[in-house]
Amino acid sequence: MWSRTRLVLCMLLAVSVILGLTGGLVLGQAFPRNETLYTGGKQWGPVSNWNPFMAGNQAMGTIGLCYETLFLYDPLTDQFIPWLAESGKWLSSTVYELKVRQGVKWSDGQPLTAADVKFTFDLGKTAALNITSLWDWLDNIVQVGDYYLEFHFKQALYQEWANNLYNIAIVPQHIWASRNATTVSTGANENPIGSGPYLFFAVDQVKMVWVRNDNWWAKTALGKSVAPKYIVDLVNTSNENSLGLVLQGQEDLNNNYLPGISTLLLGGYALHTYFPGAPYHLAANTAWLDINLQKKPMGDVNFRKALAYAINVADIVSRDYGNMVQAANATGLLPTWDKYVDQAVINSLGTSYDPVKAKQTLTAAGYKDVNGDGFVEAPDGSKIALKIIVPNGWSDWMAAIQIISSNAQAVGINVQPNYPDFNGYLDARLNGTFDLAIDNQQQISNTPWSYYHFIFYDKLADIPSTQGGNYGRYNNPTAFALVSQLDKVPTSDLAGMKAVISQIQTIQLTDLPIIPLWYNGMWAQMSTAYWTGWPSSADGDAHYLPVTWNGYWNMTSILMLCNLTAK
Amino acid sequence: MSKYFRRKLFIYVLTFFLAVTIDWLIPRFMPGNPIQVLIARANLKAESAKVVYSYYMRAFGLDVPIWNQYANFWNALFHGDFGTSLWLFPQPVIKIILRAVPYDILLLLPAILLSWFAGNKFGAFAARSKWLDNTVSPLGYVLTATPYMWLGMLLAWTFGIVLRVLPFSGAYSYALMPTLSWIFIWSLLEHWILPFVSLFMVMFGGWAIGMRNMIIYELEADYSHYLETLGAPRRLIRRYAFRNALLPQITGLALQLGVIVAGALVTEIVFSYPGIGYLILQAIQNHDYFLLQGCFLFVIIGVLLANLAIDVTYVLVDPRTRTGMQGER
Amino acid sequence: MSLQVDDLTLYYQTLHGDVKALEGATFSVADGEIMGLAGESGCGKSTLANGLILLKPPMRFVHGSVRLDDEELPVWDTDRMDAFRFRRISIVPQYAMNALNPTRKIGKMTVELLRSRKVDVRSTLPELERRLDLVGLSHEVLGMYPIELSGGMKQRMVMVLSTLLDPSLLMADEITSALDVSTQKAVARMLVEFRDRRFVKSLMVITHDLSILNQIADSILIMYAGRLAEKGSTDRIINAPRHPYTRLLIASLPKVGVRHRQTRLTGIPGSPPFLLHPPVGCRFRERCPAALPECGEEPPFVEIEKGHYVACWRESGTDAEA
Amino acid sequence: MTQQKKRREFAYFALRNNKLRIGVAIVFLFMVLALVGPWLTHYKPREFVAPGAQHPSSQFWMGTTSLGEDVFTQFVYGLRATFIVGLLGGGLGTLIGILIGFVAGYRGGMVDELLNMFTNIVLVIPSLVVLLIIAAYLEVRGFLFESLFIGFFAWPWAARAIRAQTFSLRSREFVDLARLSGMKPLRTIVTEIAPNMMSYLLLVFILQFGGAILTAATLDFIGLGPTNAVSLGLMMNNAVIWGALILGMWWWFIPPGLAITAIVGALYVTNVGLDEVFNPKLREM
Repeated sequence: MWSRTRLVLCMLLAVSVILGLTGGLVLGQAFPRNETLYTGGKQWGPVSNWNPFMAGNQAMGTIGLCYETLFLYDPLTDQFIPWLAESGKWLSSTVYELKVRQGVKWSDGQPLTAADVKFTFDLGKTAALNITSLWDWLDNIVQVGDYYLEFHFKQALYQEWANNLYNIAIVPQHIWASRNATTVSTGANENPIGSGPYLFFAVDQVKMVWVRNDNWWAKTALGKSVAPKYIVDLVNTSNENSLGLVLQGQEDLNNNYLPGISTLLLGGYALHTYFPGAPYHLAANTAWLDINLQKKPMGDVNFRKALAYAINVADIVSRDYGNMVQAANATGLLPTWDKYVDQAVINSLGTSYDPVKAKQTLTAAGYKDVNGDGFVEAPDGSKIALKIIVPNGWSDWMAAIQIISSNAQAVGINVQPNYPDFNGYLDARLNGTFDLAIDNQQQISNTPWSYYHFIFYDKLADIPSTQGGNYGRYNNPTAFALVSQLDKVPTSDLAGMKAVISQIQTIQLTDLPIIPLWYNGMWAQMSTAYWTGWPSSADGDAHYLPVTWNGYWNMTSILMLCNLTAK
Repeated sequence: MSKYFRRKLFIYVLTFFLAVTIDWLIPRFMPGNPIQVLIARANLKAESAKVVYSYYMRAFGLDVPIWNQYANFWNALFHGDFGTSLWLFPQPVIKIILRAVPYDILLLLPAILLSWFAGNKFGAFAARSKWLDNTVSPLGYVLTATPYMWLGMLLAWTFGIVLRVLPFSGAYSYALMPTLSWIFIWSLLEHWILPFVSLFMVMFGGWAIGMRNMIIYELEADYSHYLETLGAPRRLIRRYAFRNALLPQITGLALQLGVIVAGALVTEIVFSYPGIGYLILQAIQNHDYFLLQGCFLFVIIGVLLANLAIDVTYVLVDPRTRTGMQGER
Repeated sequence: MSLQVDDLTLYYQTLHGDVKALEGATFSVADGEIMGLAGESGCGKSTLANGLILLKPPMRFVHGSVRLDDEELPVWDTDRMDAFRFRRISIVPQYAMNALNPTRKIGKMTVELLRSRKVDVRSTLPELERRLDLVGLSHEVLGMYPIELSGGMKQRMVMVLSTLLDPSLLMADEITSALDVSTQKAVARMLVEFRDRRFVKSLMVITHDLSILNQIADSILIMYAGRLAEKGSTDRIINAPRHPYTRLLIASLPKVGVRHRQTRLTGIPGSPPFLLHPPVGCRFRERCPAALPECGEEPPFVEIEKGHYVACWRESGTDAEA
Repeated sequence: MTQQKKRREFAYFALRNNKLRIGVAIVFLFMVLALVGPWLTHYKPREFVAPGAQHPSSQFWMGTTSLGEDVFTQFVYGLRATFIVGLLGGGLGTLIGILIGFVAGYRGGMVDELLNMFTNIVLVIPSLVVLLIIAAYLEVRGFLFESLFIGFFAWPWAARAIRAQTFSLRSREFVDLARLSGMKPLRTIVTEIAPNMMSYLLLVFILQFGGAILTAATLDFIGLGPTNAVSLGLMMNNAVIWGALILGMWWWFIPPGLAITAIVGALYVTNVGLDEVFNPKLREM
C-alpha cells in the first residue's frame, strides 16, 4: 500500500544516510574528568562574544581567564594585588604612575608592553566603550619606554580610578589597532588573543571550553599555575537543569541561585559552600526597595519610614531564601564595607522591623483608615493603593514581594505584588512610572562610592538613557555634592572617606530614598566530588571569591583556580 | 488540478506576507525599548551608557521612520538577513537559528511521521470491534489529552531521576563536543529518546483517535455497504475504508502542524533540548525580538513548506483533486 | 421457480418497539420473470429487497423462508449468505451513484472484488468488457475513478458489476428515480436485455413508478403498509386491478408513460398507518372507500385467478367465480 | 419522527452510552471540586502557610511547595481558572467558528472564497507562536486576556467544519423554502440551519473547550499565563522553576497535569459518546 512503501523508502534513506555518515567514524573521546572543571552560573545563553569591552554578555572568563587587568582587587582584605602591572602610585594629586610587569606575553607570543596599556585606554576616545567616560577627567597618557606609563588627569577621581585599575582589561595593540570603532565596541572577537591562563578551545550551544595556557606569565613571575586543564562553562538552560547538574556532581562550581537548595546543603550531597552554615554565601550586592518619590504618598518621608518599619526582612531571609542571605543593615552597605558604616548614625536614625512603630508613624503623620476598608488613606483623604513590582519569573523576588505586601497590609498600607515582564519592569523604573520596586544593581566593589553614586545618581533627566540609578528620583543637591566629593577623596585617606560617608549616611537615613532589604549572595555551590581546595571561611583555607561572574575573576576568583587540586 | 495548486500557492504567498508583517509589527508596538534592555544587561558606567545607547539605536536601525524600518525589514529578509540578536549580541539571528534547526529536524521529523503512521494503524485496529474499541481507544484519548510538558516531566522524572537510566537534559553529553564519532552519536541518541517519546506518544494518541472516528464513518459509507451486499469479505471493505480514512488524516496533519510546533516547543523546554522551541522561549524571556522574529519566520516557512508537501502528497493519493475538483474536506 | 418466498416477516428494532415493516410476504418469481414491486415509500419494498440480500441490525428476521432455485436461502445468517450474494442473488442499490469506492480505479476495484470472491479474474474480464460494450461504456472507464463518470454511467457500471456473475435473481431498487426520462427508458430497456441475454435469470424491479413497470415488467406486486396487497400479470394489474388500493393507485396515475415523482399519491385521501402499531385487520381499512365489516380481520392473500393474488375480503370472501 | 420524539430518543441513548456517562462524570467531578474546593481549604493559594516542601499529610492533602504554599489550595483554585479559560476561550473559538462557518457556508460564492482563504491563512500560521509573541509583549496578563487570545486563534478548524455542514444543509428543502419565502439570510441561519446543527455545534464546542484548556496550560507553563494568579499550568511552571523534579516533590507537579489530562480526556470521550448518540449510524459498530 502507498503509505507502507513510502515509510519503507524513508527508512531506507535514513539508514543509508547514517551509514554513509558513519562510514569513516573514529571513536571520539570526552574531556578527561580529573583534568576538567565544569562551571556554570554566568552564561544564561549560548556564548555570543569574547569582546572584553562588552561587559554585558561576553563569554564567561573573557576578562580574567583570557584578558587580564592591571591589578586584582581582594574585597575581603581590601587589597590591590599587582597583576599585569608591577606597581602603581600617585606621583602627584593629578599624575598616576604605572609600572607594567615585564615578561608578560600574549598567547600568540608577542610581548605585552606599556604600549598595549596606553592603546587600550586610548580606544575609549575613538569607540563607544565603558572607558569612554574616563576621558572626561583623564587628560593624556605619557608612555616612557616599554614598561612605564604616566596618567595625567584634568581632575583626579581617586575612587573611580582605583575601580578602573582592576576592571579594565588590557588588549593587544598589534591585533586591535587594525579594527574600526564598531568592531572594537561590538565585535564578537572570535578566537581571542589574551595574556591570561586560558585559551579558547571550543564552543557550542550549551557550553564553552577553555584550555590551559601552559606558558602563562604568572608561572615564572608569581610561581602560580592554574590546576584545571579544561574549563567547561555550561549554559544555564534552566534552574531545574543546573540544580540537577550540581546535585549529580556534574558541575564542580555553580554560581546560580538555586531555589530549594538550602535544605540540600545540609544533607548528603558532596556540596561545599564558602560558609559552612548560614548564610552559606558571601554577600555580592544589596537588594533594596526603590521608592518612587515623585508619587504621593511616597514623597512623604514619614510614609517611607512607616514602610521601612513594616517590612519583616528576617521573614524573607528565612522563608524565601532559607537563610542563604543576610538581612542588610540600615545603610545597605555590604559587609565588606563595614568599616565605613557609622554605627552612631544608624543607632539614632536607623529603622528595622517594628510593625507597632510603623502604625504609630502612620497615625502621627495623619494617615488613618477613613473609609474603614482596613487600609489607611493619605492625610488629604485620598486612597492609597500601591503596586510593588519585580520581573515575572524571578521566583525568589516574586516570593519576597509577596511577603513585603502582606507586611505592609498588616500595618494598613495597601500594597499589592505585581509581576510585569522584565522590560515592563525596566521601563517602569527608567521612566519613573512605578510605585515600589526591588533593585540590586550595585555589585561589590572597592569603594562605597559606586553604591552611593548609584542611589544618589544626580542626572535625573538622563536616567532613561544612562540607567545611572536613583530610580526613585530622589533630588538633593547636598547629597549629590557629597557623593562627588567622596569620589575625589584619595583611597588611602580612610578617615576622609569615613567623614564624607557618615554625612551621606545621615542624609540617607533621614530621608530614606531607598529601603535596604537584604544582601544577595555570591551564590557558589562547589562540588568536592572531583576537585578540592575550594575557598572557604575556615582558617587555613584560601579566602578567595568562588565566583565565575563577570568582574569577579579579577576579584581573586582567578587565584581560586591556582588553589584547586584534582581528587 | 493546476487551478487547485495555483490557489493553494496564492494562499501560501499571502499567508507568508501577512505572517511577516505581523511578525514585524507586533514587537514594535509593544511596550519597552529593546536597547534599554541591552544597556541594562551591559551594566555600563552611567556616563558611558549615554554614548553607547545612541550608538545601538543606530546599529539596530531604530532611528529611521517606521515605514522605512518595514521596507528595510523586507529588504534584509530577501538577503537572508534576520537582523542581530539582542540577547546574544552581536551574533546574527540567522546563525543562531541555523545552529538550532538540526535538532528540530532530528526530533520532529521522526516523531511526526512515525506517530502518524503508527497512530493511524492503531486507530484502524481499535475500530475493528466494539470490544477492542472500548478497551484500546481509551488509551488514545488519554494520550492525546496529555499536555506535552507534563508527559515530558513524568518521563524525565521516572527515567532520568528515579530510575536514572536516561539523560534528560541537552542534546548530548556535556563532556563532548560535536564530532563524527560513535560515542557522540550514541550520546546524541541517548538524549534524543525521552523528548522523542513524549512527543511521539501524545501525537500518536491524536492520530489513533482521529483514524478510529474516520474509519467508523467510512465503514458506514455507501460503497462499503454495496461491497457488503456483494459479499465482499470484511478485509477488503476495511482496507478501502482505511485508505479513504487516511485522506482526511493527511489534511489533518497539515492542520495539526501549528499545534505540533507548540508541543515541540514545551517539550524542548522540559528537556532543555537546544532546538528552535527552546530558542523562542529564551528570546521571549530575554526580550530579544529580533531573534523572536527570526524564529517565528523560520517556523512559518517550515510550516508553509510542510503544508505544500502535504498538498502534493494529497493530490497524489486523492483522485478527486486530480480531476480538477477541490480536495479540501 | 427462481425465487419462492413464504410468509417472510421482517421487523425493525427501535426503542419504541418493533416496526412491522414486512409481514407474511408470500410470493414467487418464475424463471425469466421480471417482477415489478410497487407501493408508496415506506410500504416495505426496500425492506424486502434488503432482507433478501443483506439482513442486518436493526432489521430483524422474525420468521418465514426463502428458497432460491429450490435451495434454502439462509437470509438470517449474514455469514452463510455471503456464499449466495453476488453469485446467486444480487442487487443494484438505490444509491448506485455512490456505490463505487471513490478512491479506487473502477477496474482495479472490480478485480479486487472478484479476487476476494475467489473468482478467476482472467476468464471473467473479457465478459466484463463485452458487457461494458453492451451498456455502451468504453473500456476506459475501468481505468477511471468514479468521480470521472456521469451519474448514468456510474449506474450502468454498477448494473454490469452486480450482474457480472450471472445471478439467478437481481433486485433493482429505485434505479430510475434519480434519472431523466430518456435515461430511464434506456436503463429499463437494459434490464430487459440483461434478462433476455440470461445475465440474470429473473428480476425484481422495485419502484414507486408504475409507468416504468408497465413497460418492462411481466408481473407486478403491489405492497401496502408492510403487506402484500395484490400480485398479477402486468396486464391484469394495470387494466383490471382488484384490490381497492391498486385501483386507486392506477386511477391516480396520469396517463401512462408520464413520469411523476411525488411519493405520496395525492389521489388517495388519508395516509398509510405507522407500522409501529399497525391496525388489526386490513391495513388499508381507514382509507378504503369500500371497507366491509370483515375488514376488521386480516384478509388472506388468495389466488383469485391464475397467477393473480389479492388480499381483500371483497375478492376472496364474496366472489363466487374463483 | 417528530422533534420531541427525537429528543426523547437522544435522551434514551445518552443515558445508555458508556462513553458519555464516564466522560460527563469525570468532568462533572472536577467541576464540583473547582466550585466547592475553595471552601474545603482555609488557605489562600499564594499564602505561605507552612515550612516548604512538606509531603502530603492530613493537614496538607497534596503537600506544600518549596515556599510552603498549600498545593491542594492552588490545585482547586487552579481548576477554577482552567474551567474559566476553557469555557471562555472554547466558547469564543466556537462562536467565531460558527459565525464564519455559517456565513461562508450559507452565502457561498465570493464571500465564501474570501472567508475560506482567511481561514486557511489563520490555519497555517502556528497560532501558539503568535500567541507567545503577543503574550510576551503584554506586561500584565489576566485570564480574560488569555481566553481571548486562545479564542481568537482556535476557531479556524471549527469554521471549516461548520462551513461544510452548512453547505450540505443549505440545499435541503426546508432551507430552500425559507429562502423562497424571502427570509433574511441571518434569520434563515438562526431559525432554520442552526437548530438542525445544534448537536454538531455542541460537539465542536466540546472539542474547543478541551483545546483551550491545553493551550492555556501550555501558555502558563512557558510563563506567559496570567501574571497574578494560579492555574494548573502555572503550578507546573513553578514546580519546574523551583526544581520540583530534581527534589522529588512529585506531589507538586503530578496533580495539575493529571487533572488536565483527566478533564480534557473526559471531554474528548464525551464528544465521541455524543457523536454516537446523535448519529444513529454510529450506534451499532
